[in-house]
Amino acid sequence: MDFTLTESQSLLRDAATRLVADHGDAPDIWQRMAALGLLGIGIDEAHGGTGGGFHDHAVVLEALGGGLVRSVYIPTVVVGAHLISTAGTDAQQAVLLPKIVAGEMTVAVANAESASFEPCERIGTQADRIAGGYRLSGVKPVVMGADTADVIIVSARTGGGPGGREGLSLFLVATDTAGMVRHGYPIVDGNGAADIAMDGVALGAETLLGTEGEAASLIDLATDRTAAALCCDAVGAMAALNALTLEHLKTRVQFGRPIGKFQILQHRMVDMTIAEEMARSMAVYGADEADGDERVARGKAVSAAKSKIGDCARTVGQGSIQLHGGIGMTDDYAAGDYFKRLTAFEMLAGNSEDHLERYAFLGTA
Amino acid sequence: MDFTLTESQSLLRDAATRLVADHGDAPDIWQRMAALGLLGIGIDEAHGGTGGGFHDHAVVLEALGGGLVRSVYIPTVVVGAHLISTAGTDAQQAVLLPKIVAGEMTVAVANAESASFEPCERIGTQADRIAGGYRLSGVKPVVMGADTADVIIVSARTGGGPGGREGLSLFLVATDTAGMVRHGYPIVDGNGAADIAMDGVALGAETLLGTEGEAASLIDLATDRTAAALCCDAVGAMAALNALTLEHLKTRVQFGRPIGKFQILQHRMVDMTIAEEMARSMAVYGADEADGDERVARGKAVSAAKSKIGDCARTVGQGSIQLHGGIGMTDDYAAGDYFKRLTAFEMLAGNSEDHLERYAFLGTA
Amino acid sequence: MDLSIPQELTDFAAEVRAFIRAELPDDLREKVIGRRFDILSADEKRFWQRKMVAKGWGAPAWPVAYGGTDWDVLKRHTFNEVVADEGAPMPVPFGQGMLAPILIEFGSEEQRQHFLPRILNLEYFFCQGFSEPGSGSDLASLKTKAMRDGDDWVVSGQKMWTSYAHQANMMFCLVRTDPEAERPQQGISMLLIPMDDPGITVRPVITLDGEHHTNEVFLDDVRIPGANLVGEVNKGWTYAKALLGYERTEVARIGLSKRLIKMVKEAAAKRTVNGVPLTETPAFRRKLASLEIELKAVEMLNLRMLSNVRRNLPGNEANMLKIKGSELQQDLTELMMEAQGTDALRFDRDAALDQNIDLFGDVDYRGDVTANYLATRVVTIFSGSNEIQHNILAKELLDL
Amino acid sequence: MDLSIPQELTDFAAEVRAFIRAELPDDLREKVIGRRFDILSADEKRFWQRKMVAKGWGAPAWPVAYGGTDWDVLKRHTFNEVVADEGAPMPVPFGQGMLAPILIEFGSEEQRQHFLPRILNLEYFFCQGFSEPGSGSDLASLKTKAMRDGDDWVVSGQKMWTSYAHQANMMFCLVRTDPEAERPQQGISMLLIPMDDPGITVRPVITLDGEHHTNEVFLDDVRIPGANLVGEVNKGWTYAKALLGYERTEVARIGLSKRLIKMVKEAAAKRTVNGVPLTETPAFRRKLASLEIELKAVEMLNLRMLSNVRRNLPGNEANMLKIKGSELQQDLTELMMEAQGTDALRFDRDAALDQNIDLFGDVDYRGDVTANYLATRVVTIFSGSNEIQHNILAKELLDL
Repeated sequence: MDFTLTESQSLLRDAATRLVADHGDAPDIWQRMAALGLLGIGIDEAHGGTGGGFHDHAVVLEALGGGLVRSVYIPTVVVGAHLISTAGTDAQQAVLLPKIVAGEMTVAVANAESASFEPCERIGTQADRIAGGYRLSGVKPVVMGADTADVIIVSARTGGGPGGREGLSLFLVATDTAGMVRHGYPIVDGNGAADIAMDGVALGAETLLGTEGEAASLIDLATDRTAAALCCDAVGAMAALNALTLEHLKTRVQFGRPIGKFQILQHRMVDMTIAEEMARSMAVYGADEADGDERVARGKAVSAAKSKIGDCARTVGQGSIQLHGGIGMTDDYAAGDYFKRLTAFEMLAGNSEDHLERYAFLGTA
Repeated sequence: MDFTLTESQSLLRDAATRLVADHGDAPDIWQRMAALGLLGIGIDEAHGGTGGGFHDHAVVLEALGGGLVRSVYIPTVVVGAHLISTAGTDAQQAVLLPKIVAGEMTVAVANAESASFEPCERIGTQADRIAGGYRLSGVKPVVMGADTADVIIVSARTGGGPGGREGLSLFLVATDTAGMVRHGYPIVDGNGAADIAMDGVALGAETLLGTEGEAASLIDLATDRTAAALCCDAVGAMAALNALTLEHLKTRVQFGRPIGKFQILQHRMVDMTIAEEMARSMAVYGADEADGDERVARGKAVSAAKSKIGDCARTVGQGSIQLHGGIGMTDDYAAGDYFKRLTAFEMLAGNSEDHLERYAFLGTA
Repeated sequence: MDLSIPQELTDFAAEVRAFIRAELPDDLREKVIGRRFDILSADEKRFWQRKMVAKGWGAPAWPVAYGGTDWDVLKRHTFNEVVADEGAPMPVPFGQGMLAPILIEFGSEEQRQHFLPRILNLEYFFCQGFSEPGSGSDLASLKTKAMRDGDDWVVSGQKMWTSYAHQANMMFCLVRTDPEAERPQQGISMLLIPMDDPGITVRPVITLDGEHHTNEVFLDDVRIPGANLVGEVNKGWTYAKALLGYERTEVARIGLSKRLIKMVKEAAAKRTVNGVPLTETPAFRRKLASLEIELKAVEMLNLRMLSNVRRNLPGNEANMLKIKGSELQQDLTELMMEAQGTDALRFDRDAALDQNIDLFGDVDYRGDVTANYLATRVVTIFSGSNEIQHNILAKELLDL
Repeated sequence: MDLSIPQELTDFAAEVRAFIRAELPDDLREKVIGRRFDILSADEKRFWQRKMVAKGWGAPAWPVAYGGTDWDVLKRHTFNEVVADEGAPMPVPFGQGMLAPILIEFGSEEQRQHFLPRILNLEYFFCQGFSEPGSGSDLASLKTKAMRDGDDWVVSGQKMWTSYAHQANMMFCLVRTDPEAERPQQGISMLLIPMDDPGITVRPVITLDGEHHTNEVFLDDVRIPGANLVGEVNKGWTYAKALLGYERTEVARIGLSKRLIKMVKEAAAKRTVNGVPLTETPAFRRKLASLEIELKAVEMLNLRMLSNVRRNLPGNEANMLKIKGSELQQDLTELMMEAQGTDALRFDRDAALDQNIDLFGDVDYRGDVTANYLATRVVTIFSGSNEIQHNILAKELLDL
């Protein structure tokens, strides 16, 4: 049992941190990530990737969160590429994965159909068989990265009844497919999302990802990987925000001394620091399980992490604005950007309450 | 709208406070309360009482809580006498009420049948009609004051099915009735309680209190009055405990100054003081509604009060032990006694969670 | 002890409610409800204020002689609660609630005659020049200086967090008039400054919600006639402290929280999770009940305070009400956000709302809830942060 | 990054568990589990300690040369966790965990030869004479004085919160040997004092749970041979600080919390509310899940710390673990109380349990949960209160 980074993870961290520090808000950050090989993490070397597991993603994600980088790393690399690698045909892998690695294609993953965190059983988007393929109809709101994605992995029912785990399938839908309607917008942290609507979109049979009707466990996997990845990003944001707040406490002078000399602010900063460390511990735990195959164990670990880190993010986010005072309320100061990122984190992929409930549902035994 | 005490309430408060200060732990405190007329509050003058409403009880209860007085004022005067006054026959009132006023008889009220806070619908104690009366069988755990009571008002089913509000009746059961088994013990705050068991206890028809089969609303009334009264007692205890803790902060010296000079302890003491004021506000609200007839409005007000004051009691109780440090952990110092009283408060007549749930059940519209 | 509400008060509340419903345009109401903080234009604010003046309700807390009312605190509280609950614009606080009482207590008769009527009808739209970049909680350290030049004052410096300076045409401003005073509090005066002076530059400060509520104000050799000094020179700190004591009875903002909780319920009633209405979902239902109870507790504390104020009893309840009232507003805006699920992630408010309704028909959410959550973080910071409120209570109430 | 648990460690945990189950008498186990704080008699403690010594597990953290083991921190952590989880008595901490490392690092060879074997087998049962009535958090202000008299020391003063002084036969004691020292920390020494000295009076202090865990100790001209001075004179503060640094890895008490959460689940499974099992009741189920997650978070933080310790990385995690671990214990004992409903009101523990079983047959509750809740309030107070832990973190970790 060893919590320290391997040598290659340390190198990865250094590279990602340097990239983010130098070019975190550059328009070509995605290409720079590709050039550094970051978009190949977890992808087989045969397809141009560099391999590696979730802990490698975690290192990159923490750097992205720490640098407030807006990207589609989670839907494209952590989730999309993983679904394609896990379930795709040889042809799908050979075509799509190299493009992802090269930064030439981004992917979104569209599962949820209401504004609430719900299990895959509730998916109602319909995929009817037609000659040579399928016809998709349904609506998916607030799909992360779907505003700019080239391909959206869409879940739909090819069979089975509402409420069941059977009959769910995944489709690789190019966003320029006729009939695919997207409405894109920024979410609170500046990342992009879109609502998508399909009313009888015709797809070829080759767009099916994985075995028809057996996508439920893939959808769970996508849910868990998204949540676990968000946790790592949030830890990066929390650490950076705590550093910023601590610096403020040491430099802001009121009543003739740095405000960090006031015990009440000291203790709050300590509590925020502890929250960061608790969050980091749980992010590691979630990341470690996110590669796992056992649905209940993985789901419990990820939901425990997402729930706990959501609470920690609230402690750090709200606390940092309070400790900053007025300056924390201004839009052109970074503390607010971190707070918004942590606010988005809490809402994305199920909030703390949702995951606490899911954890309890999966069993506290 | 006026929150100040009337002149007679002020006099009552002064008298009760003085009595408690001088004789709060005297063995004859009950007789002294009788002598002062406190046991006649809310009881009609025709039966020797002094009349008055719940706000008058509140004044006395706050003094009792503040002085850590162990008594059966709540089951006997606030609840028992009120039930007898409300539902008793002329004969029952004429016999029992003067004895209560005179301090010659104490009463307990036995409704709940599990260790949980449950509605009257779940009462299962059976009262079968027999010639000239009833035969009672059932068990009631942790009945406050039943260890020393002369009469226990026992709820039982004379009809109706399990889960219904119909068919519930109340009986005035003398504790020396053959077959009534009591096991008495102290609860955590030193007050007395008993488990009672009846296995075919024969009662005369004259023991029926109120109309046969129609006691549900009386049981609700007893529940609400008990909870509202406990709230007032708890506010008295909180105020006294806060005063004790504040005194400790001003006198205990560490690191060369009174510990009350440390900002972190100041703010915690402020939070405890605010909790006391919030609790006092809600206790007044609960008391004001406790005399009401409208079941839902009364239940919501009392449950809101009990839930909120339970949280406040936790803030004050746990906070005071922490601020006292080691001395707060010793059994012969009053802070611990107050903490135990507040701990008992939280468990008696439904805890904060129970009442939050009841409040939500009664409707947040 | 008598908690019943007099029939007269109930009737009065109904009268206020009916008036507002009859007179308040829908678009104003929607703006007030939607944005939490007043982002009405100056003209819209004047429009409504003059409606209220015409009704005799323009400045209820003022003496009748200046256009106020003879209502007691409970009646004023009732009025404010209905105004907030109905989504009517609250009066601009700076002139009416802060400066005017100072002028009434400490100003010259000439100042009262000149300023009060113009404050009442918002001809003078005041903003408050107190905070500076280096002087937030520690206000007494302010550096903006005013030098005597004949009868005039010449003011230079920088003010910060000057809410609505971009709408205001006047500012009451704390300035340092005696840098040599023994204690910093003793060298401060209060001046009334026209905002159209060429030496004044107002720079917008955009807050987390993306809105323009507040500003930096730069003063560069702004010349002010001596008649614009409030009260006596170097007594500004006394006035600033007095100012903070006015209308403390409304600090909990009960009416606003009542409106917020209604909005939460409406939003929650429209949403289902796993087929169960959000209002029946255990965790949400519990939080909602808990905040409703909290609101009741703050309200009862507020009413107890009003009862004490009417009887001139002392009390530090205002500091408690600031703490608990502001925390409650934050909790409610957070629960409102939670009630919207992932829809609350959207941040292009008006646009998203319109387009989504087109696209899906059945999407129904408020596009402003997250902005309001973010904006409401300020309520535990401004008007004396909650930490400062704790310090005051520790010192004044507990004598620690 | 490799969080997998080596098979060797899993096997070792199973071995420890099997040994305890085979050797630990039921009545000892029940006492440990029931009372939360160790109220075993001194003889019972000796009995179990000697069992462990015979097995080679008597003092795992000690060097092998003195009867310890070569286990790394992770293996020791695993061992401690199983011991706690199985309800086996933990070693008496004062001699083994606190004094012994001081003697090993700072003591004379003679002291090591004499004391360590006797500490190991509990022939010497040490208690800790640190706190005084006026010196709690501010330990350096202690007043108990030791005067030189030839080779001896003569000690007078009063110690407070001396846990198990009534069972101990030795005390390691901080005393003031130089009242003139520039800083109070510089005038303190550590002495080893036999408790059977006629100048020593032990007075019980009964705590909120009604139990006798701790004491006041009065020292009246107690004469101690010079050989009983630990290390150098006036260096006691250095040793006291070093002592607080030993075995900080176990401060979170993960094993204990794991046992507590099991007890909560067992109790909750037996109770129904309105016909619904308590474990399915939304509010309770949520709290239980929340504390289980909190336990996991504290455990992961603890394991991360162990990983760092093995690599000699720095860290203030011990202070964090003290704060979070103690809060968790309090939350768990509180939830345990809640799980018992009104049965937790009963406070005549053994009696109530027996008689109720006679009376009703189906009553099933633990009579000790409320006492444990009360007693557990101390864990955020002792060993450096959580406020002090925050101060340390603010200073040492955050440099505030």
